Amino acid sequence: MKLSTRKLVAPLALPIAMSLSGFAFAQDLGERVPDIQIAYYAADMGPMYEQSARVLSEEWSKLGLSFKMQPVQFSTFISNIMVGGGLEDMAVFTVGADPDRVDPTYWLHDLGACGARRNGAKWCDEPYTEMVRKQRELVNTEERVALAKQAQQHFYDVMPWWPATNTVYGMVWNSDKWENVTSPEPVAAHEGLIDPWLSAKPKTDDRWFDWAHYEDVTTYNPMAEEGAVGWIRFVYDTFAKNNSKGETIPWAATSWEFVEPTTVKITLRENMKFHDGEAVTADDAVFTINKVVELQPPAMSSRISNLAGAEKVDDLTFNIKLKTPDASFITTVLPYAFILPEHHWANYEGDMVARDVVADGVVVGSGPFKFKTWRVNEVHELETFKDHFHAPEYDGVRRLALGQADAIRSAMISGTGDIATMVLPVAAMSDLANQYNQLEFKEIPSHGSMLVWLNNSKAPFTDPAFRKAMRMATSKERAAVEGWLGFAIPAAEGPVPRMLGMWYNSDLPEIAFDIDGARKVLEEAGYGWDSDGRLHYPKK
Amino acid sequence: MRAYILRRLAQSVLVVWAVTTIMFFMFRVMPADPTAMLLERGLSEQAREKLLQEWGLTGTLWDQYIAYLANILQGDFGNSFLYRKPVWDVLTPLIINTLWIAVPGLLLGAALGAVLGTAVGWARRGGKLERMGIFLATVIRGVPNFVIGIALLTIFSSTLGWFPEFGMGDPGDRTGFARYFTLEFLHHLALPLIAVIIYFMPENLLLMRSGVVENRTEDYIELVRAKGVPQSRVAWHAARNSMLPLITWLFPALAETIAGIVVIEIVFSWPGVGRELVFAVSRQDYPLAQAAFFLLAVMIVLANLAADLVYGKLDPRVVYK
Amino acid sequence: MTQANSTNEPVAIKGRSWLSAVGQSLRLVAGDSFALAGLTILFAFIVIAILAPYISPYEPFKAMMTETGRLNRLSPPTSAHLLGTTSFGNDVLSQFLHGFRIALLVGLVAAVAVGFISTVVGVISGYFGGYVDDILMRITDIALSIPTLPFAIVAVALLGPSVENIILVITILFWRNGARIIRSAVLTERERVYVKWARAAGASHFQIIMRHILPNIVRVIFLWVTMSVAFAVLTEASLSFLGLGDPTVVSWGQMLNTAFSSGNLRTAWWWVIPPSVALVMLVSSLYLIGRAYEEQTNPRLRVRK
Amino acid sequence: MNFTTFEKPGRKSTELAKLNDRLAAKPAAHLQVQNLSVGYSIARGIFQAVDDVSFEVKPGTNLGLVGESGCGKSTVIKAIMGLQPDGTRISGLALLNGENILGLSDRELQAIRWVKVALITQSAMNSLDPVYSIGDQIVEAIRSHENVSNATAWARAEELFALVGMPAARLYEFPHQFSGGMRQRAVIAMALALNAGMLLADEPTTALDPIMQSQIMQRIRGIHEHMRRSMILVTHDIAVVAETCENTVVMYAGKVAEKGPTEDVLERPLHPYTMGLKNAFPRLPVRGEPRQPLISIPGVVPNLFHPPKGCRFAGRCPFATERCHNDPPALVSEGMQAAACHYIDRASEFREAASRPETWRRMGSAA
Repeated sequence: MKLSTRKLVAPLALPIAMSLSGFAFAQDLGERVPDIQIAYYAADMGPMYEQSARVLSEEWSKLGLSFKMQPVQFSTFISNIMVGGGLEDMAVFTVGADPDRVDPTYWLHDLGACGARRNGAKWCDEPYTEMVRKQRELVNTEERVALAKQAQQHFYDVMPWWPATNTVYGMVWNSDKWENVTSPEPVAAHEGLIDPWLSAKPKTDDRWFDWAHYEDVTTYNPMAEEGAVGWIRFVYDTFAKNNSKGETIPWAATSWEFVEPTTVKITLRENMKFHDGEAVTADDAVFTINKVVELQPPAMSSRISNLAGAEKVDDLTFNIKLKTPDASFITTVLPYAFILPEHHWANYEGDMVARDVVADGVVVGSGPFKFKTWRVNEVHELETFKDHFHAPEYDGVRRLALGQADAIRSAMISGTGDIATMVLPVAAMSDLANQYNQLEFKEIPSHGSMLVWLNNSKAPFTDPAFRKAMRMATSKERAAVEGWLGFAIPAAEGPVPRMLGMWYNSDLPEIAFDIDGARKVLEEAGYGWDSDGRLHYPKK
Repeated sequence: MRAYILRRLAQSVLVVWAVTTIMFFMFRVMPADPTAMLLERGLSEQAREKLLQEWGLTGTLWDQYIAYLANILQGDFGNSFLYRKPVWDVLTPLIINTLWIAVPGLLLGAALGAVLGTAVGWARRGGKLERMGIFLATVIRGVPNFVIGIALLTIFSSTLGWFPEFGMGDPGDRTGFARYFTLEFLHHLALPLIAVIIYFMPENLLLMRSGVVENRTEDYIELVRAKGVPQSRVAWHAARNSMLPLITWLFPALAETIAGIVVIEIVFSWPGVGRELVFAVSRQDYPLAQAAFFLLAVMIVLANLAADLVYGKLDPRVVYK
Repeated sequence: MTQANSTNEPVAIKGRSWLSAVGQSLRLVAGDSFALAGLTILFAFIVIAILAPYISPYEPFKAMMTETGRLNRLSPPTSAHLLGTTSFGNDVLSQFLHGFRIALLVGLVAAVAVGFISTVVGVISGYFGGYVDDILMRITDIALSIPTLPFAIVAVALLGPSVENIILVITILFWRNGARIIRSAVLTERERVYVKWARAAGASHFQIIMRHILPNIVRVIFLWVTMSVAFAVLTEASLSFLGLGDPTVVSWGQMLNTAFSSGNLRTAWWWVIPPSVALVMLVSSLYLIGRAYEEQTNPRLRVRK
Repeated sequence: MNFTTFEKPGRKSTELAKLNDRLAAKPAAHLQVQNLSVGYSIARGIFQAVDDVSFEVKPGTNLGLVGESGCGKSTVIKAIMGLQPDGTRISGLALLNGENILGLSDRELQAIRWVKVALITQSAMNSLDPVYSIGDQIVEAIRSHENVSNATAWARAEELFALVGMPAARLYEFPHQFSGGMRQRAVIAMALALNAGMLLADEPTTALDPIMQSQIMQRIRGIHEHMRRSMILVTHDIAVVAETCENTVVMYAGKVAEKGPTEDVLERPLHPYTMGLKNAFPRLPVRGEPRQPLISIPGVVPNLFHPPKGCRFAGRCPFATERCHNDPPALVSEGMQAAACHYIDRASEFREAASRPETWRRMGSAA
């Protein structure tokens, strides 16, 4: 009983091969192109990856290729394939719509530069790497945009890998009870954002905003926190926030400017208070930044690596020193870095990164919410901090750790939950809103992308013609519709998502889905097909 | 007696050590990387090294193992990678939550199974009650526990709306031990508890029934009948004797079922230790998963020990050697 | 049974034929109406499993499109899709039918493996006794202290979710109970007079095991294998339901997991009921067979005649 | 040792005295079994274990019920106690003091069992519940029928133990701590608990060694003489019957072969089976006469699925004729005695022949 679905050899391949190009005799050709492994996120990340990989490979197999499906658990995928260099042949996977990825550096540099940690496609192109390093240092936006676009063009010409779709997130909420639930597009509705969290307004006396979610928050110590924007950014203010237009707007800081390429002068908002009533001053900000630089908490390493320290200017102003010029600092670090109350931390003698702030009773920030209760794996409650400059118009927010989609759905129907943003598949959210009057659904198109990676250091992927053919045979449309149930958008060309607005190079010509064209490309490059319709390398 | 208990205890310690060792190496050879989540967010190589060191994941496997054992002997199971605090601090409330559905569920399941099993075992051989009893028990035994959970939720929550659909309580600020004694808690407890009972009962019923059937033809039952005591009393004698083999099965089964309750916890969104174990495994939180696993294994070992001792209490014929 | 007991002579000399032992087992089971129902269901399931690729109307993972070119999601049963479609637009009937294969594949292969290992360990331990027995039984003790489902979860997460690994994990988990049971059966057989005669007559250990011990414990092995099929099916279903199933194939547990994780569990009844009912039918029918068999072979449980 | 009564004088002991008085006032029972048939119905047909058996136990007398194993003796006892398994077909009457007790439900039997009819079971080895102390089991019997305190019932149990010659302290022990003989005595003590008018002793000594057997039988005889209860003693040991019972019923293959006063039946058996049985048991040699050889009856009891159509003993009877094989003999009375044999008139001739071993041996080789 061999499992037939494991190998996807499209039965269509043969007749197409026969009719289009006839088939060459084996002696005219090289070796058969071996089976290709497709790694993708296993079902623990949801069935979209499986479905997408299946749909995409179904089309690719029309080029005479055979595929082996290789589901990989998320963590294994990340450690082995994304940063571990363990990509065998191909991978179909997604990268999330984190708020700081509105900056092009992640897309251009982190995923593509020589030696970048997340360059799992093993592509190394020196001139390109030079360009993407440089763009990051250009504090002048115009210059930076121009260089970023140039890099995109270069990338497009080489085509080492490509995005297939952009993810559409969604949120569903109880519109009987809540209004002004705004979309955080193009960022997924991560907690800690203004939209929809802080803008939501209650329509009834139930003034607690219940978020029906999957898992627990694991810590209230921001130095130990893993997420980019996590829940605890509700408690601890950041200097800036990214809004739904992709702009970085003032938050705890009212203004910032590069006084030098490596020095940013930051002015704090006036009259801010911590939850215990103490005033927020530049001392607290400077203390926090210097502490972070000193301790180098591993969880924060990606964003603080370029920080050199901070120094106070006056009560509300201070300078942040960078190690190297970094234009992405504004979008990636300011909405991330937080302010700790110096008076609760300065005298702490233990390991600050490991401090159990809940047990110590020092979950004290200056954010729009105050910590109230945490029942492990069950519920978190944050109370509105009325003195905050952007306090929401309701009394508090709850995060229900329900652990499974079905319960999230039930919570939304029964009214226990007011909003659901993730975990529940977007299609299911949309279905829910169609079925229940009190529920409203909003799509959140994002820059999160499903990428098709090729092992650029291994044949046949070393051959530009082969890559081109694979690109042409990539059915973005099918992946979006069948893999993502329509809740994805076929991605544009180049590494940078279209949603990044000005950073996106819209001049790159769209490559249409074209199997016949792809076969022609292969044929012209000397490839051929045997009598079984299998693709063979050109004869050497 | 004392020598026997000591010997059994020594054996138990050996078994626990072996299981701990197996688990340790299993988690260490996992291909997954506990830093993966951070890596995706751009954890630097030095920071990763630092983290691994902090988590006791550097050095040779053997060194790690020795350190791990030494810590366990001091009752230190390490800090949860994710929660950043001692695993027991994380697990303790979850264990209590699990016990809330497990203990009453299993006890009621066992009691109900014993009573119904006696009834079916005492029914006329080949009669309707016996046949229906056996058939239903066998079929219910074949229902996977998540199907039980889904069915209960669909019928009693979604359709009839009698019980809440998830969780252990309404969202709110009730914390501490007092919350366990609220009507709201009991309301939430009902369905998962029923699920555990339904899950655990049939096997008890069938075992009890076999025991009663075996015992009812024994000579002593005839004498009890001849004494003219009420039928229920006669059945009690058969049941009382059938309980002996049931006990040896029951205790390990209790422990095993507690371990199996993870599925029920997930279906009902019950914040228990089993659900946390699944989360911990999927998030590579080794210390947490290892401690949860250790706990379950110890429970099974202790249950076996308890079964031995209780058997001795119930059966006057047993002499400990 | 009575015949076998009353003619001790030939048994002592020839031992029992395997075939007759197995045949007798089957006859015993067929005598019970519940077990007969169980066997019928099992047989029907096997037939469906074999025919699944031929009778399922679509490829199990093929996305169904509507005439307007949209994905045909969550359609209730129609004439084109007798059991409706999933939230991914897959045909439920086709997935359901393919599920028979996986359930039986996992169940049967794992059970045979479990039966083999349990028998080897149980026979060696019970027959030879002494240190071998001690060591094997301590190993069994240790194995018995491993919590089943948590171990399966960890092990599958470790090895990766594939049908082969799931079978392997199930085998690792269930040999232990079987070894215990078979060992005690062997202990009883070992003390029989004809075994002692055979030994006195110079038969080798291997001969004694093959001719005298094994045929007489076939019923115990048979029972354990039957139950193991049920355990294996249940374990696979639980793992798949937890999202640890092999994503490249369709199993019932996985169908339920997809329904569960997409939040359609309580609405898409056409998607949820078939795999649930099939699981219950398969496992229950195995239990019915096992129970009847136990009842027929345990003289104390038989209806007194 | 009798500390229960010693510790708690006063109310408890008066309760005990009252109980004892109440029980002592019970008369011995009169049992008439008429046309009792017991059949087990199973897939292959009906297994007629007991077929048309009648006998009578007069108050205060002791009836011996003898025969080989499988002759239906125990079935008769079980039928009287209502202990037959499910699906048993019973017909006939068992009149206890004139009231029929056959076919009563368990509930109805509650008023009869142990109150009026008590049982001394066959295998004392297994007939005590292993998980209760002996005392508890006796107390259970008493308190199920008499509304007395636990202490009183226990005190009564101590008295009963004294009666069977066991120290009261052993009431606290469990069956597995007793030897076979002690268990049997405990069972006897239990049977006496309510001083039932009718005692049914079902092979009370079978499982014991000969010395213990005679001790137990002596104990039973003593108790019988002392308490004058009516009693049926089931045994395959004809010597026991001779020593113990006023009347004897010999059963063969589910039917009464012969019955009558023990002396008559054993001295002048009318049925060849009785003669054969007599031969099969050792007797003390009578001075002056040649030592009697032990002669066993060749063959086995016929399969009761297919009982022979004539006399059931015909197949093993050295005197059987064509008629014996074809016509079932009726029970024919001769004085106090009765036997189911066509040739009662030739009984003395048979007795003569039956005492010679070759008579049976010839039979054995013929079979």
